[in-house]
Amino acid sequence: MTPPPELLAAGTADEAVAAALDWVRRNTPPTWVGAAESGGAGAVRQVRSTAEYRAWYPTFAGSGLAVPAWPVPYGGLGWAPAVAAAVDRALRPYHLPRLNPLGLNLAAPALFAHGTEEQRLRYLPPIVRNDEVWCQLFSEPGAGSDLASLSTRAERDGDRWLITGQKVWTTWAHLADYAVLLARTDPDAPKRAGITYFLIALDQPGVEIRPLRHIGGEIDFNEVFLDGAVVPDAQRVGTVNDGWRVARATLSGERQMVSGSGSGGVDRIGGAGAGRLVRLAKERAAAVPGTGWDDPLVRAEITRLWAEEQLRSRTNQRVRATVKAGRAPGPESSIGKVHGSDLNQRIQARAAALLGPSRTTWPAAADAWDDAVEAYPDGMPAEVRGALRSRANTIEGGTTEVNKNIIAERVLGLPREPDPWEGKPWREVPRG
Amino acid sequence: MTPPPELLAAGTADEAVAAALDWVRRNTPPTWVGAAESGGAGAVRQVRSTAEYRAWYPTFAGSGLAVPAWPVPYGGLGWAPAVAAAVDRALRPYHLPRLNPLGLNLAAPALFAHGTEEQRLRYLPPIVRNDEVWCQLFSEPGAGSDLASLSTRAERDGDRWLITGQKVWTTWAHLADYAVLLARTDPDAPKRAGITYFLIALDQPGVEIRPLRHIGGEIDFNEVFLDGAVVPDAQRVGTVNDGWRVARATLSGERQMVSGSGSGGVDRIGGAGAGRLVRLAKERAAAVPGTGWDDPLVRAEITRLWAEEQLRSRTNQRVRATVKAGRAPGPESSIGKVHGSDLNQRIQARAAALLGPSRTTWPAAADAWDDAVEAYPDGMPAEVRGALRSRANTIEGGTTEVNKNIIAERVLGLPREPDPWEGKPWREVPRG
Amino acid sequence: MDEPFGTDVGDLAATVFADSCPPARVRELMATPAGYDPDAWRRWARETGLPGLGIPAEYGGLGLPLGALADVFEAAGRTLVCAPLFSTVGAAVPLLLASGDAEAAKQWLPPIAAGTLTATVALPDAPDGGPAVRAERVDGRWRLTGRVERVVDGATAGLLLVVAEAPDGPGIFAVEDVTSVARTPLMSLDLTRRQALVEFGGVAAVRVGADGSAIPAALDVARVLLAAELVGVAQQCLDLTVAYAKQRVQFGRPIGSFQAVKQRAAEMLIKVELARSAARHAAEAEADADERALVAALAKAYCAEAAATVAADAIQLHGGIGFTWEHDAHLYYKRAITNDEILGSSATHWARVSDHLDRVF
Amino acid sequence: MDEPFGTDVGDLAATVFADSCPPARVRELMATPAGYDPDAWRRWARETGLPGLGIPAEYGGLGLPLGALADVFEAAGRTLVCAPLFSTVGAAVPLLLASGDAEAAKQWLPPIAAGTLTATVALPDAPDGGPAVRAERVDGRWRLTGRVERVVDGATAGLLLVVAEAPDGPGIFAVEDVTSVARTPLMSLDLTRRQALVEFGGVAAVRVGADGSAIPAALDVARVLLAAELVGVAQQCLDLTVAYAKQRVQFGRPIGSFQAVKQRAAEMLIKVELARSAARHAAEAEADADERALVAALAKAYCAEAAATVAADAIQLHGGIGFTWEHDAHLYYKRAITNDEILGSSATHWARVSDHLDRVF
Repeated sequence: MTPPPELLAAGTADEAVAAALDWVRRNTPPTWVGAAESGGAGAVRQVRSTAEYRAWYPTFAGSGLAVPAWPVPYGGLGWAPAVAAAVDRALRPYHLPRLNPLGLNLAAPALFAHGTEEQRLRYLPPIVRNDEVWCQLFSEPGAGSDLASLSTRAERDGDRWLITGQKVWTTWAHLADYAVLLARTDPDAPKRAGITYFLIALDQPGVEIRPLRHIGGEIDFNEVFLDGAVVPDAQRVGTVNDGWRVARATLSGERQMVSGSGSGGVDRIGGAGAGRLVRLAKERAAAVPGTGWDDPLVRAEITRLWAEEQLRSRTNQRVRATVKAGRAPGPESSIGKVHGSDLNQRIQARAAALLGPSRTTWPAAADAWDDAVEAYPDGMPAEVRGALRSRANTIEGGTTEVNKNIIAERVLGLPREPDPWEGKPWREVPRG
Repeated sequence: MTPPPELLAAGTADEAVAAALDWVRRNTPPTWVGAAESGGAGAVRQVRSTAEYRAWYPTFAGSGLAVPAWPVPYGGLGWAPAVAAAVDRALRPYHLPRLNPLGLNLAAPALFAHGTEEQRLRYLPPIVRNDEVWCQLFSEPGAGSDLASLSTRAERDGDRWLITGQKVWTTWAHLADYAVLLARTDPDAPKRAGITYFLIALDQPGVEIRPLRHIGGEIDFNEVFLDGAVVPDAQRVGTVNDGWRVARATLSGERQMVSGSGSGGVDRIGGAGAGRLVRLAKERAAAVPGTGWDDPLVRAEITRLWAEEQLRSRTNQRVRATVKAGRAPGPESSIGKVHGSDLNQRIQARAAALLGPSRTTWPAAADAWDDAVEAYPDGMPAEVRGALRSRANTIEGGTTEVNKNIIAERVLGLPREPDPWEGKPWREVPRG
Repeated sequence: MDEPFGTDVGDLAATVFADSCPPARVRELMATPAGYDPDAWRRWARETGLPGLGIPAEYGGLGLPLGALADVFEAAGRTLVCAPLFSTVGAAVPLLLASGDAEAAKQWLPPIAAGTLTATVALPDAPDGGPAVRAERVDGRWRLTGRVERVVDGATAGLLLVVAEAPDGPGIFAVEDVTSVARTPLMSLDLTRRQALVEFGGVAAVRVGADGSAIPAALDVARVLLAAELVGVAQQCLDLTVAYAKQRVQFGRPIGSFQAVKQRAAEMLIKVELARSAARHAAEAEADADERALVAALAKAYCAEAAATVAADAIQLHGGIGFTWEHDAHLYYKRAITNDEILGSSATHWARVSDHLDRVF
Repeated sequence: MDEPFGTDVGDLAATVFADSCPPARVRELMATPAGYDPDAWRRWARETGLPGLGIPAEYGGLGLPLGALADVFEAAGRTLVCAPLFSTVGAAVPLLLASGDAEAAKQWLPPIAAGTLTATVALPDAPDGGPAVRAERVDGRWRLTGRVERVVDGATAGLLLVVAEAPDGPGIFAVEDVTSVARTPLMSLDLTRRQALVEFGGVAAVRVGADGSAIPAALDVARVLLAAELVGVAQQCLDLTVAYAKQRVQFGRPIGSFQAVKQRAAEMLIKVELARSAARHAAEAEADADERALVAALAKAYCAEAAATVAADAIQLHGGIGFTWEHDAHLYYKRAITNDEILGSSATHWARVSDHLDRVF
């Protein structure tokens, strides 16, 4: 996978932008280029299916433009961050989103921080190309908010490890080839001191993936049962029992989401933005007078939601501006997850409520009733789907309750609670 | 103080009601009787000043009708509770409220539960007659939510005790003759096990009472400084170091307020009810169109406040009905303080907001500015006064935060927090 | 009837529902076309008199007052019992009784009490444009034309009471030949409370009662029972949450020992108890018509909002498990949302309360 | 001017205010008739250029942009500095500049920048009935008649800029001879921000600017600065609370270690930061007139509500001590409430945001 020489040759930001634009215009299907240059990202989405984009993606990734700031041997172009950022902005109208987010944002940071050179050369290029898709095996039924109390065991067997336990809330596990895995290697150490970090191949007999239906009737998550699953010791990242420290690196992606300065994806899982609320409310007012935008209470509620969404976005801008100016972001960077998740729930609930009684029924998707119940989400109004999905926003990636405690302690400096189990062996601490 | 024989002679509820009505008609000034019998309690308030009522009160108390269920030697009539309740209802139109609430609701229960017969005969009758007014010396600057951590010391000196320390939030201390007092008698015992309960006379050199101005500029409370104040051992209630148990009896009054099944007085400290809001909003709409009852947002907010006030009152009715039916009240009896205090704050804040900009200024009460500032609350709109006073509702008598924890533990049965100081000597536990 | 409901009807209902419609059975019935077990309904009729709770003794029922019915509905809300309880007992019977139509009562109340007939009320969404169902006299018979978008148990009820616009104003019309009506089962957000689209293509109907004057008060009775059901929903959400918080351990402690959980649980309790006060008062208050309408509106509005909030809190405090299809929390959340939309949303009923205040102050 | 404000004006202002107007000094000034220290004001003018921050250099000021002024107001909100800062720098100067009246600017801006003249804007409460102040030409001079119920620093300002109704519509009128005006000091909820009743009995005035078209935008600038001040109020309430929660011990632990306190403190932080985003954006956004009006309205509405809530939380989390006159918490609470009522309440400004959405979506 050698990147095109004209990209590698670019030195300044201007040269890089020119070379990247040139590359994209030459290597992207003309209809996409046309759409991008006339109507931007929105127009691209209109002419391009997800499947088409996936099929073309390896060409993009092979150019190094997916991770231009990474070193060339790992799949990047070795550009300085400022150069990469300039190119990113220039390519925005072409709408070339990165695939394999958990590979890029979880596995890669761990490998950069604690992996061996062999591991990086082996795993990073296929991550970039989306040839090997990744997921995360961290949470367990008994270890949610208290992730470090996890129980999945890894037992050494010569130059390999045998993994036994149960993981849950595994996004995209059924589509993934590999996972980053935390497992307990020393039950007699305090909980954070007996965990090791592994890379595990999912296509093997000891791994069973069961889809988990959520309250909207859809499958976003999986349970993963590990029963003697095999991990070669070469797939261990960092030293034995040092996995919690390694995980901090992979969790940076999640922390970014918590900080609100990341992609902001979590803010929008489940539904559209507040601007949509105004349009929906106007439609509703036209259909059933007095119950939409023409109801002053509805109007006031939507106005505040829209305002809060503006302030959410302004706050993220402040964080970005601070980081760009080379300063450490302040307390404003800590509130994104807690505020964004709550706000999104309120926006989505308001959207569904604007449907009135029709949020409570929809046409059955099949004639046979048991088939219809299986297909519960088919035909469900999008606003209802969004409202149901958004109930998880305040749970996934750290509950609002836990995150508020973290904000109070780490940002405001309030004292920690006394923990009678501090420093005690994991084995002795009640769990589950 | 011998009660009238015709009251003592009454056996059944009907006889008692007849005798009480007869006594009231004969012993109450005719203008009051006339007002009561034509217009009820409201009319009585119109024709009678507080000072007139205070002056007449000993006549009422002397009849035994103030505490008809208490034994005769303590100032009552020895009536069965059901008889007393029937008389209470029958006398309601005459509006004969009891004076000396802290004497009746705090000191008296402690004396009934843990006092000696000598103490009861000495202190209860003057409490009933309002001859000796009482207050409470419990809270301290360093012991608020955590009352049992109190630091005021009582040291034995022969057959008396010398008291040193500081109390605060003492309602009516500047008007009181006596106080119930909690003081530490064994600093080496766990915090609840080293406290003793005393009755202290306030008119003595070791007691200094300083008024405490609250955020409304008014004085509702005092600080009380105790510097070698003297309490004869005969004024100790219960055994030495058993004061926490005694206090539970005196706190029943406060617990009643917490339960919402009591007088409900705390719900209404600072301002009028939600019905007043509607009238105020209508006045505002007439004065400044678009900002009062004619604003749908204002109307909706007031409607909900009014509804919650109804539900507050219905919930208290449920508690009373259950108690009347001889059953233990359920969880509904626990929410009164937390809900009522929050609701009252919202009602009072809404009332003040209805004044618009005129909630922020009022005519100065004096020409000289320093005099005017001293007289800050004079001329303040009643709604502003109520809104400021109500900020304390969620603090006084137990903060909302602490009361919610108590509800969760005692009513819902959630587990207590681990307390590393459980059972440790008071002296060793950090405070302040 | 072996074991009729007595004074503790609420407790008895709770036992019956818990025994014969536990959560596992609710899950089974959710997947059946009817959405409930007709055999169980008839058995309850024989053994407990459930369908006839509110029907006077002269028509074979128990003639219990609204307060007792409310207790039964609270119990039904706690278990989400799958049955035509609301449609038949909560809506159709009160409407039949309120109509003052003795003939209709004689004809339909006995089979309802016996569990052999279920019924429902088809009420068009107001104010969704013009009248959704028109009633016209053709050749001396009433004929109904139009559609009702959502009718609770509309696909299974044996008797449809339709609120339709007659030439002289709104009226109650009964359709006995339900096969003459196009009934399309709908997928429902709340799978434990089934609804159907019902279309009338000039079908024959009989008029019930002289006019429609009884409709508003009868619908308010149904609203009070929905409110009582919502109290059960909220109470069950609280109880599930408290039980989970006692047992779920994180950071070496039951999560219920953390103040963040305690504070929220206490707030849930406050809402549950205020909701109960609202529903009980509406069911038991002796009051004039104006006051009854007020307390019904207040109860429906407050209970729907409280139940939805408390159910959302239950999902939250259960963490991830509360977000799964397998856990029951979402069923309660969806019932709360659904009840809010039946017989007028909270917004509508708050406006009624507001109008009352406008008049009295 | 020894030490002019530079790039870190906010930090410099914080230092100046903390040094020369600490809480003890605020308490002293609260009890003086003027409500501020005129000597300090003139000293600040000499040493830091504070009064002329927003005045162009040609008139003797520093010509700083609105963003920098907002930082100074945030610092002023944190200390509740007693000074004619809002009346003069926040309201009168922007109105003079916006009027486009070069003569007026030349006449009054230099003494304002030098600290020798303070000014304020007298704006009748709208829509409180008819125009509260009328401007009429009598014998070739403008004369003002009417009253303004509340004017910030109205009893002490040396120049009154009055928004009055002239025959051709609203206009700006300056009254230099303040002794010709009846000014009655009012007791103010917020003793750190003094207000006065101002009555005009046909007093002489000069017209500023050709017409009143500049008024709305100038008032929005003043609103943005009030919003920035409210951010300072909220931030200080949070900081006081956090400091107290670290130090206050109950049950053997700092109360800040209890989750009930932590959860609330985190919620306070969220409001503070969103408020700051609102105020900063409104002060810094490069936008067209429509957008500037929108962000000003949003900032004023959000910041006033956030500050009032956070200040009430501060009282609550301080427990009893926070309810005393001696503690500063109430001063911040009262400032938040007072600012909400100056230049239009939150309700008014939310309605403006709502109207904007109505137009653009």
